[in-house]
Amino acid sequence: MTAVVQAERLGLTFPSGDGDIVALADVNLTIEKGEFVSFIGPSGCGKTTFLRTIADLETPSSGTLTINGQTPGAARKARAYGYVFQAAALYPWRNIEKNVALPLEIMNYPAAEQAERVRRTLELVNLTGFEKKYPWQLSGGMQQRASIARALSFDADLLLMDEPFGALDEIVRDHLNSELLKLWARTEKTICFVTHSIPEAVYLSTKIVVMSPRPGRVTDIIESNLPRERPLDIRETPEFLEIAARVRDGLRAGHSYDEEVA
Amino acid sequence: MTAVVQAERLGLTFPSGDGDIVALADVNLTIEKGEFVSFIGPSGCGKTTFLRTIADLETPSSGTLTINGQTPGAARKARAYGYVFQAAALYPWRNIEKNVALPLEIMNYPAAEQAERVRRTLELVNLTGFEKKYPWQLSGGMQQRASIARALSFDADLLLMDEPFGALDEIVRDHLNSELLKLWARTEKTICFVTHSIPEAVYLSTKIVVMSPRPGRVTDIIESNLPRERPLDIRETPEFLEIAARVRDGLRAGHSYDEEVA
Amino acid sequence: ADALTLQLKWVTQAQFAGYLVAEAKGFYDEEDLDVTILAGGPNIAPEQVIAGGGADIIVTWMAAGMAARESGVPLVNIAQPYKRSGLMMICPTETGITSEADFPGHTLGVWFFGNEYPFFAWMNKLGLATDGSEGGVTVLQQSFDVQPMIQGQADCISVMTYNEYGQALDAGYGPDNLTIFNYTEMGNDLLEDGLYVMEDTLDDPAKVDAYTRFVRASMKGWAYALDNPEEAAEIVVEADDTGAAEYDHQFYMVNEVTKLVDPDDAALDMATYERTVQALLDQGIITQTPEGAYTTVVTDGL
Amino acid sequence: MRGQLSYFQLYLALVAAGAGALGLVFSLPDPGANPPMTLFFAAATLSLLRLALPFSLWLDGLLTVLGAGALLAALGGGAGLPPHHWLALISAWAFAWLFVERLSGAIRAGKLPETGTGLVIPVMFGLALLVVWEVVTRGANVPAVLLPPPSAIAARLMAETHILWADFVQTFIKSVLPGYAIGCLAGLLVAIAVDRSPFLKAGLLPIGNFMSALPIIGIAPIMVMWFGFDWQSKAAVVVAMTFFPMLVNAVAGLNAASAMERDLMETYAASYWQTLVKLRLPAAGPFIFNALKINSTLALIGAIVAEFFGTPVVGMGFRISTGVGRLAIDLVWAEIAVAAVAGSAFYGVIALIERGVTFWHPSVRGGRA
Amino acid sequence: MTRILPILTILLAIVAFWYAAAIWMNAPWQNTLNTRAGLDSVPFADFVQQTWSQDKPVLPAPHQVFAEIWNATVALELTSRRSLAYHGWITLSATLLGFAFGTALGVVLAVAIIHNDASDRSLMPWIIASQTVPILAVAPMVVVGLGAVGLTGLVPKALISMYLSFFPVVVGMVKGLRSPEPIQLDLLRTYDANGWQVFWKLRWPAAMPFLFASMKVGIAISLIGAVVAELSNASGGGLGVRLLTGSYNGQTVQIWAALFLAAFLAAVLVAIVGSAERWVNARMGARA
Ligand SMILES: Nc1ncnc2c1ncn2[C@@H]1O[C@H](COP(=O)(O)OP(=O)(O)OP(=O)(O)O)[C@@H](O)[C@H]1O
Ligand SMILES: Nc1ncnc2c1ncn2[C@@H]1O[C@H](COP(=O)(O)OP(=O)(O)OP(=O)(O)O)[C@@H](O)[C@H]1O
Ligand SMILES: Cc1ncc(C[n+]2csc(CCO)c2C)c(N)n1
Ligand SMILES: [Mg+2]
Ligand SMILES: [Mg+2]
Repeated sequence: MTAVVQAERLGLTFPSGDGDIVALADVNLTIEKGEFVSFIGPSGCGKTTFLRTIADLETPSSGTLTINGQTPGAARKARAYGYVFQAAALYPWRNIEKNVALPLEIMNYPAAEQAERVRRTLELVNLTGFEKKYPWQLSGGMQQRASIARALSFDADLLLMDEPFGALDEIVRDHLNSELLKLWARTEKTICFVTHSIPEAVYLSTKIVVMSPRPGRVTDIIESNLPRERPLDIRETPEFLEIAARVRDGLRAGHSYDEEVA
Repeated sequence: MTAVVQAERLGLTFPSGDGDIVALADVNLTIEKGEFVSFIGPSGCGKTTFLRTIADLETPSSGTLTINGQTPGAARKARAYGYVFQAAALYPWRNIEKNVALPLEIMNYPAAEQAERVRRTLELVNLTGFEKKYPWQLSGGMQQRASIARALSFDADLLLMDEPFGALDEIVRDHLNSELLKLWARTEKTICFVTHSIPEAVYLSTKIVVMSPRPGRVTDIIESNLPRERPLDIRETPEFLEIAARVRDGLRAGHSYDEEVA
Repeated sequence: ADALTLQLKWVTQAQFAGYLVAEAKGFYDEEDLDVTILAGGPNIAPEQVIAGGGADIIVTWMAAGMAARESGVPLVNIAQPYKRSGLMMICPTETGITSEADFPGHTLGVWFFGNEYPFFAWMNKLGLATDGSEGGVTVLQQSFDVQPMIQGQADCISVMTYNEYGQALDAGYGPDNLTIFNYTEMGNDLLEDGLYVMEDTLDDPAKVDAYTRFVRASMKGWAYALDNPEEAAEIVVEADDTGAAEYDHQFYMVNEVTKLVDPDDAALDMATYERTVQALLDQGIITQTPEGAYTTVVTDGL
Repeated sequence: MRGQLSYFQLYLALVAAGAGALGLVFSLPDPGANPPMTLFFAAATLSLLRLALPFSLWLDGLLTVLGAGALLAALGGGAGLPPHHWLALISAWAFAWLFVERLSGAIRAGKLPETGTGLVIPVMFGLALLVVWEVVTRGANVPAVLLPPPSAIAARLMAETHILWADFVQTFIKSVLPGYAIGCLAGLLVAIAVDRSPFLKAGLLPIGNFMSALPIIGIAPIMVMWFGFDWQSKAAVVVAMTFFPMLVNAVAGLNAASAMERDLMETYAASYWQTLVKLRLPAAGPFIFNALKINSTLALIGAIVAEFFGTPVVGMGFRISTGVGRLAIDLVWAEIAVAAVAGSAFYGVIALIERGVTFWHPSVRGGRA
Repeated sequence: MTRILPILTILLAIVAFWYAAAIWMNAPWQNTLNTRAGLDSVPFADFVQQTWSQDKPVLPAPHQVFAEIWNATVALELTSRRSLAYHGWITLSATLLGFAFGTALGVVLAVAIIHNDASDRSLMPWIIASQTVPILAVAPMVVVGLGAVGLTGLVPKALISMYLSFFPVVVGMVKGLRSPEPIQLDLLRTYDANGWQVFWKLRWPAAMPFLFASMKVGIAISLIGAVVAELSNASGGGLGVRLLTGSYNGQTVQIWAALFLAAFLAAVLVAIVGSAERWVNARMGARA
């Protein structure tokens, strides 16, 4: 079976007037089908850029990248993935319902199925009752949930999620975390997930990729041996805390101002 | 001495075509000078709305609100506060340096002092070297840090911060948390701080306001008796964990779908 | 019936009373002609319209017609109902202009768009520079009304006896407070409204016949207008589909134009023709003596 | 099989070669009648080889030039074109189009540099238009007093440079530039005033709309009445003409700043003027430049049209109106050509400034404005 | 009431200023007339009255203009050729037809420009150049040219309106269609939306504010185009023709009446586009 994502010596540089910005350098990574991979690293280390490269929204400057054995472009055309952006990116002229229906319209789902899927995913993110509201009438977290619903509304095998739960409180986050895990367990999706929360990363993932900045490099890849079924209280087990500590160390190592931190 | 923020039976309703949205209802709260108050609550419960009302960006529908004994409008005109928005809201035609200098220009700081303050605050948020970049050239977290720098660049006695660290990784977050605490201890500022992280709220605050949604109400106000000097490892002490547990309970109580959560 | 399109030089007004009357009274129908009369305007060059095939016959001034002929539009004069020029230059006496000798240093309003040739021929004769240089006159492109004089923007303005002069009279000007230079009286007149067709159409006897009938009916129209000025004015007002023509003004105009037209003789007067051509040559408006620029076949056949 | 051509390009290639082949068939009875034309038809037919061989886009350019040359040479006689020569026009146009399609494709793919080659495309398009114009006017014997061929216009342009220059100074330098500056500035200032005061906004905007909708053509005689014959009245017409687009766009632009961007300024208790200068004007930039660009062409039209209503005997509008009356149509078109070049240059300068000033707007960031 | 009051105030100010200007601008000519008539020492009140009631004033007083409009519209049958309403209708129909053509052409060109590099590069400079061609110079030739092939009446006028009005639409729409943020485009890219979908679901709605701003300018310019075309062709009527003939006969009152009607028409048209804009905005969930 081919890997879902396969990066080899991947590099990406943004040209810029005053000195190029090396966003990714020498990234090697293999993601197998059904894995749940978290990306964690300091702000500006290239997590978003890596996800965007997988999604064929950026073109690598060097190295190779294949998705399901295809080029990223071919994978995109095959609608291989759903993407949750770091910013909600809702269209201001569409109400919430219509925003969630957007990918369904584009992929030509029948109207009845569109309505059903919109209802279901909005319920999943607890936005029932806000169908007719426009984005500016929602709070920041509600907008983010709408954008998650939009990415879940159609069934892509690969989910790329860029800090989807950043603006959510712990309870909703726990709720969505476990819903996401259920979804993952049920559907065998492959998920790439950017987060800043170490517990979240450990709780969700089968593999945690730690990145460090300038240039964006993968400094550690931690395989988690936690069982696939994860109740919320798994977060207090020693195995869990051990993995979390390892992630924290990797993260700290990549940071430029360790010394300063108390 | 008058309270810095004093809300009595405060209510705010957003009129909307299909049914009004009650964002705040019957909020009573007093914040004294030098307090560090965290607001926590499910997404959409009215935290942003409450901060905006303090900042005179929304007008209450009922009840009274005074800032330093004045109306919110007068306080705003007296430049009583600095505000960090939930979204970065950087101006695209200004580079990072110029964005941070914006309030200084408006408040007519001398050029030399502007430059010095910009340098200092950008260093504080670890953005040195990105002075000349434009907002769209920065990652999400970097934009958020720039907007924090902008609010810190001038010395307001009251800081209103709406999820300022939402898009930051744990290490940077720890760093900025302790820097913020230092700043607070040194300057006796009053800080209103919206967060979704219970540990963060407990670590930083002298008072934690727990809110619940629809309509947005204050369900619990927890005074923290932790010492003013807080090393990072205070987070493992039993006192800390006890307060955190109380916050979590308050939060859970306000949630509509407790039952569903595992 | 033979279809003919006549392009007028200007907006519908009594200047063209003969044609409008002939149409209204059915004189063209009597000659088995189906005539369409197109109004002109300040930006319509009849020479261009006929070159583009939009008209069969045009009314234009000879200077413009000859200039067009040299530019490659082979126009031929087939009849010349207007025997005299209606062009004048008037100067309020307070400008101090009482004779041609007083012109230097003054500003004179002139109509362009093909109407400027008589003026330049006149100045050429007087030896006055028109490029604004020392000792010459300053020329202004004048709007088609008497405002420049009333507002003192020009010292002298161009008028037609039958149109703008009437406006000046209405405005309270008259021979006692105006110095009037009449082109005809000065002997500086160039031939005005004549009928012109494209040269190649004259090879077709059927066309020539149609032209002849057209001119005959038109002259009948002119004669009728001379005898019945009130009715002619009414016909003009009726024919104007812009609704702008005023009866009083048109009545004044009918009376003035019939002084310039000889309804009994449509033929070109050779002496005036020669003088017109010479003036155009002198001034360099045309460079060669035109050959075959007029024909008498039509008027001979009346 | 179809190489790197898109279906659309392939279609163009087939039209080009097909028209050429058909032309060749019609030329065969007397191939020596017009050797360059026969040569072009043969070459166009041969371009079918692209189906089998790599075919450089420059060859398409060469074929265009060849076709245009053959056509222009064929016009020499002045007797119009034989029917089958029109096929050459179709073929050459298709080659031209194919050439620019492929060229811009190559530039986008980064195979050719933007600078230099980017300019070839509009020039090629313009030259193609001129050739078509020349061939149609002369080939179909269109009367020169209706539409002169470009060659005649060019000849006039060369012969009358001093007149054209004097007219240009009178119209563009004296009337257009001051009128444009005043009109745009006034539009912007009124927009700001209107925006500042709700009372003015409610009162002045509807009336302002009304006033500025006065057709300038009607204003021109009145301006001449008020400001005299010389350039002042023309500048006044330009002011009236440029005012409205600026007002409308600036009012829209001043509202373009987002709610949160404004809130930020509120939190600083920024004064009205600070908000204006630091937020609302920059955010209005794209709209203001929109108006500046529209006005750059309107201003010229306004000045020229105003000169139809009484002028000293100099100026582009004067020359155009008298030129039509004298049937000096080639001079008229020479004047129009000057106007087009001046107007395009004016627009180009504004567009360059726009790219510099509103560099941050997505429409500029993404490439061209 | 709160909407009418400001308008009324400004209107009153303008009318007052206008009356004052009428006295000032008509005074010299009135003096000449009075001197000529041997009237010296006319009382000021009477003199003012005189300047407001001249037959051919430099600046007609407001009541003269409105009396003329009244007489030429309400007081006449609609179909009379002396009726301003009749001429207004002629101009209006050419304006609307030309505006419809112009908007359609403008949108089509903008779409071509943003979707096709070759069109962008080759077309844009020439579209701009086309607008620097002085329309009044070309208008008569267009009218003559089309007349020669038998097209007269409404269509030539509408074509000239179109020629003027498509330009603001192209410029605005090119900007508007390019205004979506990169992330909004990226989103559709992740769905592998086709060009058509990107257009209808993103670019088109995002361009709406630009389209309406352009259409407001476009419809006003379209009216100018119709009037300009009418100036070239005095047969057939229309407000332009009224302006022209008024100008020949020195009928300033008639000119102003036609001008006001034209301006009124334009203002109404702009207002209609404005309400359409508000309606669309509301449907697109814009913040009140
Ligand atoms: N369009 C761009 N142009 C230039 N530089 C860019 C661009 N996008 C990103 N960068 C740079 O690339 C680097 C990596 O950015 P990226 O957005 O991938 O970071 P990230 O890991 O997602 O950070 P965060 O957690 O803050 O979202 C940063 O230094 C950023 O400044
Ligand atoms: N401008 C507005 N118009 C209408 N309703 C609004 C508006 N702004 C906010 N709301 C509503 O008010 C409620 C409170 O919103 P608010 O932004 O204060 O939430 P919040 O607590 O900040 O949430 P989050 O953590 O997701 O940012 C929400 O239900 C939202 O839909
Ligand atoms: C020689 C030549 N011919 C055609 C085009 C392309 N083009 C011109 S107009 C038009 C329709 C609207 O875009 C298109 C596609 C070109 N660039 N160059
Ligand atoms: Mg990111
Ligand atoms: Mg919020």
